[in-house]
Amino acid sequence: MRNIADDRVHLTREHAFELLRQMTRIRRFEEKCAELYTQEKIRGFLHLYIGEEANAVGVISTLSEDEAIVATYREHGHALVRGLPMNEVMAEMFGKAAGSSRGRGGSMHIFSARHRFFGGNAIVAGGLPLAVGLALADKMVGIERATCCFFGEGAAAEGEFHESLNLAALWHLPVLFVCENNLYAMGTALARSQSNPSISERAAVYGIESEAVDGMNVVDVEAAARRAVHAVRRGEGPRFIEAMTYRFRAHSMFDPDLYREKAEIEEWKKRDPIMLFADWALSAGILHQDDRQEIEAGVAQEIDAAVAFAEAADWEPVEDLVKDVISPPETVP
Amino acid sequence: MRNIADDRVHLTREHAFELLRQMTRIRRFEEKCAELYTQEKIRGFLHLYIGEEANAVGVISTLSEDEAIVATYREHGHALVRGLPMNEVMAEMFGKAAGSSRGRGGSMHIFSARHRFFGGNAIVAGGLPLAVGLALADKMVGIERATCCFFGEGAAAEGEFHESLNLAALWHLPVLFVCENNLYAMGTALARSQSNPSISERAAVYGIESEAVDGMNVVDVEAAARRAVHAVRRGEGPRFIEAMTYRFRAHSMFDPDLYREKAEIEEWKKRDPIMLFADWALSAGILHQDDRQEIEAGVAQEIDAAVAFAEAADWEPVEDLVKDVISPPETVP
Amino acid sequence: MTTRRMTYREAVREALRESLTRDKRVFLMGEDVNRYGGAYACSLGLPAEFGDERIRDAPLSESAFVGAGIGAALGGMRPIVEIMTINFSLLALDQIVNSAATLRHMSGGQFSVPIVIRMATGAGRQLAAQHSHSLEGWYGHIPGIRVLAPATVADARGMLWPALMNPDPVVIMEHATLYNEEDELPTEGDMSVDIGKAAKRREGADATVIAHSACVKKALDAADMLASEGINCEVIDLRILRPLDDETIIASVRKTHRAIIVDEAWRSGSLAAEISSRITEQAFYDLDAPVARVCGAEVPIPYPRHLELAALPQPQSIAAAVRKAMRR
Amino acid sequence: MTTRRMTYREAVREALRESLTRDKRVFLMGEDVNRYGGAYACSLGLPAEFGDERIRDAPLSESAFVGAGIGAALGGMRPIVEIMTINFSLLALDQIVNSAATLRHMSGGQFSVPIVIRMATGAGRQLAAQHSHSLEGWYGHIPGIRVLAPATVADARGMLWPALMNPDPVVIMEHATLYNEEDELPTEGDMSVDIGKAAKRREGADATVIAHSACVKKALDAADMLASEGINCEVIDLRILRPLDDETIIASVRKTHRAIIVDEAWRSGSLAAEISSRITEQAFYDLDAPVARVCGAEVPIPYPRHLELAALPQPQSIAAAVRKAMRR
Ligand SMILES: Cc1ncc(C[n+]2csc(CCOP(=O)(O)OP(=O)(O)O)c2C)c(N)n1
Ligand SMILES: Cc1ncc(C[n+]2csc(CCOP(=O)(O)OP(=O)(O)O)c2C)c(N)n1
Ligand SMILES: [Mg+2]
Ligand SMILES: [Mg+2]
Repeated sequence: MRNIADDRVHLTREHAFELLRQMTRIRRFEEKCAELYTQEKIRGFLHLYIGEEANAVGVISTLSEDEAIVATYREHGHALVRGLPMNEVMAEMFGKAAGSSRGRGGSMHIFSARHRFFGGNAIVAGGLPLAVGLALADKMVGIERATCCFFGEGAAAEGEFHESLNLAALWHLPVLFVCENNLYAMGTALARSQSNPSISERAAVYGIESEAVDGMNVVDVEAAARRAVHAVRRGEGPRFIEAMTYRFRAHSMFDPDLYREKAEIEEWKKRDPIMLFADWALSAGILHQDDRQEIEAGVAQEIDAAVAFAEAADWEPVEDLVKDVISPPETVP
Repeated sequence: MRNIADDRVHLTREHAFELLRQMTRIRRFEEKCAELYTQEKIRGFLHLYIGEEANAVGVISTLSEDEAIVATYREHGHALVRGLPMNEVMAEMFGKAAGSSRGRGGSMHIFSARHRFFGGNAIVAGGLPLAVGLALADKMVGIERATCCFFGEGAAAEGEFHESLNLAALWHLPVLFVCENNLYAMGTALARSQSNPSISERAAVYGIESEAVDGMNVVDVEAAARRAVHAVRRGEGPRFIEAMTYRFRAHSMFDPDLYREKAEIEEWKKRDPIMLFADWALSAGILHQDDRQEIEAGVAQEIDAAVAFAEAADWEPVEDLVKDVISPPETVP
Repeated sequence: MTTRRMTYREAVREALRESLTRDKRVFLMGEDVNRYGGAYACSLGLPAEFGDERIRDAPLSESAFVGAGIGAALGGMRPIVEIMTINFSLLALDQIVNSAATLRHMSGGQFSVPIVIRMATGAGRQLAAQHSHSLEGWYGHIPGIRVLAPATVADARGMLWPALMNPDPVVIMEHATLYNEEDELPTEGDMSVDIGKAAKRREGADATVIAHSACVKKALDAADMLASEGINCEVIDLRILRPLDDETIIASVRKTHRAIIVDEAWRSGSLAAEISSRITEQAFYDLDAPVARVCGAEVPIPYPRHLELAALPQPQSIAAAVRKAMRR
Repeated sequence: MTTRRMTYREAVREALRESLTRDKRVFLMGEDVNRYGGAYACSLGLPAEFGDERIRDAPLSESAFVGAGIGAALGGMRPIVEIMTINFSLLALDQIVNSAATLRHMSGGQFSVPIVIRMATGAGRQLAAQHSHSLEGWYGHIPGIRVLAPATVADARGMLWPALMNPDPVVIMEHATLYNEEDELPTEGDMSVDIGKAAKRREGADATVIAHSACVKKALDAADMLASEGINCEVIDLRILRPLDDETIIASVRKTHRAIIVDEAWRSGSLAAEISSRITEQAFYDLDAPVARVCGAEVPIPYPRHLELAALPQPQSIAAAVRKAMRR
């Protein structure tokens, strides 16, 4: 990973290329997943991140490889940016043994120990205490790094949000909280669920320095994350980012999306983070039309390979049903 | 009950007498309970309120009879001020069938349906959602009255605090939250448990008008409660009072009280709410020395009678062990 | 009698509508019950009829809105609280166990808590470990509450109103795989059902298969398979998980001398264990074979279809257990 | 071998001290573990030895600090999280069930969660309905965790270290009435005990009485009473509530042909039910009498002494159940 000791975002061609490439990977991957879902290759719940890509990309590009990530059921993007091979992620979506969780988890439970990617939590707000604990471990051992926790604005109503922020602030733990505020928790609009809709204001009351940022602008997100993560690493305690964003698709594949106006969605689509960034980078001369094509071609290839990999992969044998519930007997004292 | 349409506290002789009498009742009642505990007449947990009397008295004297109260395991004072007969409360402490909860509850679970006194909750923060629900019922039916919820500052760390305040504020419910901040949750000092020790500041972030008040000064408490309760009744949504107070005794009878300095306790005892108010009322000429004696004599008599009543009362027959677990069959459709 | 066809989901919706219409004190509260129409679309359309106050969207805060339902019940209302799924009910257990179930007794009988808590339950939809719990056995352990498990469209339609009229807290478990099931219901008349008795869903003389919720259909399928082999199973649908209807269960076992209990939950500590012990306690000398259990495998439910199927009771495994009890 | 007398509380404290000393990754976290010394004084004095970081007071927020313990375990530590009592563990069940117990499987075996969660449990101290739960059966239902119930001073002393070395989440239930119990322990040597096997606390040929935690002593008292009547009970202390040690239980029942299970929890859906069904499943043809249960009454525990005593198993009620099984 590149040097991240600096607070500013350096929009070199390389970096811009990478930002765009990562956002495009997520977008195309998920579009493919939606298609595979209708083909019943992917089952269960599937929560698409389309429209919110700037957040995972902006934030995770500031993290070093060993900085833990805790995410939600809407985590494919985070997993891909973190570096989990697309093959493994796709195989997981299929439920194959070659998947990142051996297929046991599926779309909502992508994990990778070697990437310190702690999933994949499908209980809203359930990941916050885990992130606090991971940071506590680092702090007790004296490792100076951040743990990054993603969650939605709906999670901010849960008791665990409150309890976790208090613990992190009280104990000055190195956690970067990233609230991806896409304005809806399933069908419930923010204003209908929280008396104070400013999540960052609410985080600040615990004494956590908090910032709201345009979650459709990958550069803004990265800049905010960079400031925050450096402060966290320096031992200044937790930081909080509220990224204002929007999901273009329904909550899940089961959701008929009846609770919001089509016009509202269209309005937000004008701020598509990929389009915005690509247009800007092109007009600023940092990237060229060729780059876009190169990215799209590369991503298409990667996705084709991932689908082929997942298709060809094996199912776990049914005899292994109760494997990995507890540790193997030889490891137990 | 007297007229409570006015925001100001009218310190007539009668009212001052009543404030002092109620505080004294609580104090002497609990001193007696401590004694009875060493005699093993009262068992289990016993949490004394000594030092905090101004809060129950100041707040509850602003409530009308049908305004619900939800309290904690440290609720003897609240029950007495609300008007539960001391006989019933004392019999409950003994576990006798004549007790306010037929003896089933004991010290931590004093209830009275006819006084709309909803206990007696021994799960920290467990009462807040109940208060929110009681207020919701009133609001849906269109009854303009407040529901008053007491809890400690320790409860403010629990998720239910957060969730309940959000609900109350979001739905503009007529709840008066009263946080009795006695600086300790068992042996844990506020500063060691909450990153932002100002509970009222934290309540305010939900959009709830909040006020911190000197909880050792019964007149201040009453004045704040009066303002708040009127606003709540007028339909302005919930209000929050943080009463700064102190418990003179240990957390419970099991607590060796090793976590705070004796000097700190002594310092606070100089601000004994009963002493402060009595001295002031005497020096202001509102009350006379005779009044104090009259109060003490009356209270002593009431307590003697209550102890005699509790002693003489019957135990529930053991055959009734599983009574009142579910409703009697004839009431079930 | 004329009938009409409806789904379990429609039956729940109609029951909600009936309750909201019959009693002004009734309201529905839960995550996404209003704008979204309910995670399983049970309340779709109801906001237009009953308004936002009575079809009340709650924030993600299971403990507080369940507790608020309890408080509202104490305050004279008849709340129906929907917890989206049993999985999230873990966050509300304190309120259910320590307040709802306990207040009557702890107050010496002064308070009733006439709340109804509905929740979707169970596995079978490839939702993996955190979204596939069957914790009915946990709820069945709590004194002070009644636990219902409608397995049929008629029960989904008919249990809600009596549950609301019951002065005690009632938990209704709706298995998520049942919402699309269809059946004929009468067009008119009182749809209410008895919420105290188990039901015999099939008569038989050779063995008693006891199941609830989504497993009833599997038990009936197993019975069909076995019938062709000359084994006639009686199938009991528990319907009420607490208090259990011992009478119906024991009477059947006394007749057939064999009992097989089917329960989707993890075997250890399941409701099936309770039923097995009761049969042993009350009908030991009538048994011709040990009471058997067909339960969920003891594994957080895995995502892939083949593993999920293997983790849950199936007609085949039920039939195998019956054959074993028959020494076939 | 020289011995010394110590209380169960001191045994817990010494086990904590040993663990903190042996492994730098170990820390204790919970409400009031530091300044207060632990609600049951188990960690009194430890802060002076190990400091505030490793004897860590947590705010009242059971879900977050249990979850933080799980996170810390994922992060390489060996946390001991103390939940003051099992009653408050209801607030942390989501983290225990949906994270601690599930992460290994859900991740395809990638993660271990080597956390130990200790909690005081049980009734018997007149603490009334909200402070007297015995939810061991609930914990015993969860795949992915191990549940221990030290009933003796030696087990209180010896279970912690192996629990910490176990890669899976371990829940240790310490019955609140046991802390003042005393016993002799060896002065030196490894105090660790096997956390896989039940223990025979008394040999007997006539009936097997199976108990755990505070009920073991009551079972032994009952056995003493019965011995004078010529009935010789074998008493099994379960010790490990999940996974259950079937072997020891079944071997004993095969020998005595009678089983009586004692469990302080509410009868319906108790752990006792699970044990009863297993005996029926595995030793049906060895039984000379139906498996019996002596359990807690199905009531939120009432405050008064006489009612609380009546609500819980007592030596008399255990003896009566044994006599009944013996047809005496
Ligand atoms: C505790 C809990 N309650 C309810 C749910 C069902 N549920 C899944 S996602 C979701 C909405 C969450 O919204 P938000 O936190 O804003 O995240 P987003 O889906 O918008 O990314 C709900 C209600 C759940 N998974 N967990
Ligand atoms: C959920 C829960 N956790 C822990 C406890 C144990 N406990 C009882 S009182 C108490 C301290 C509460 O402090 P605070 O809220 O400040 O009230 P205070 O006792 O000071 O009046 C604790 C930790 C409990 N009863 N409930
Ligand atoms: Mg959202
Ligand atoms: Mg306090």
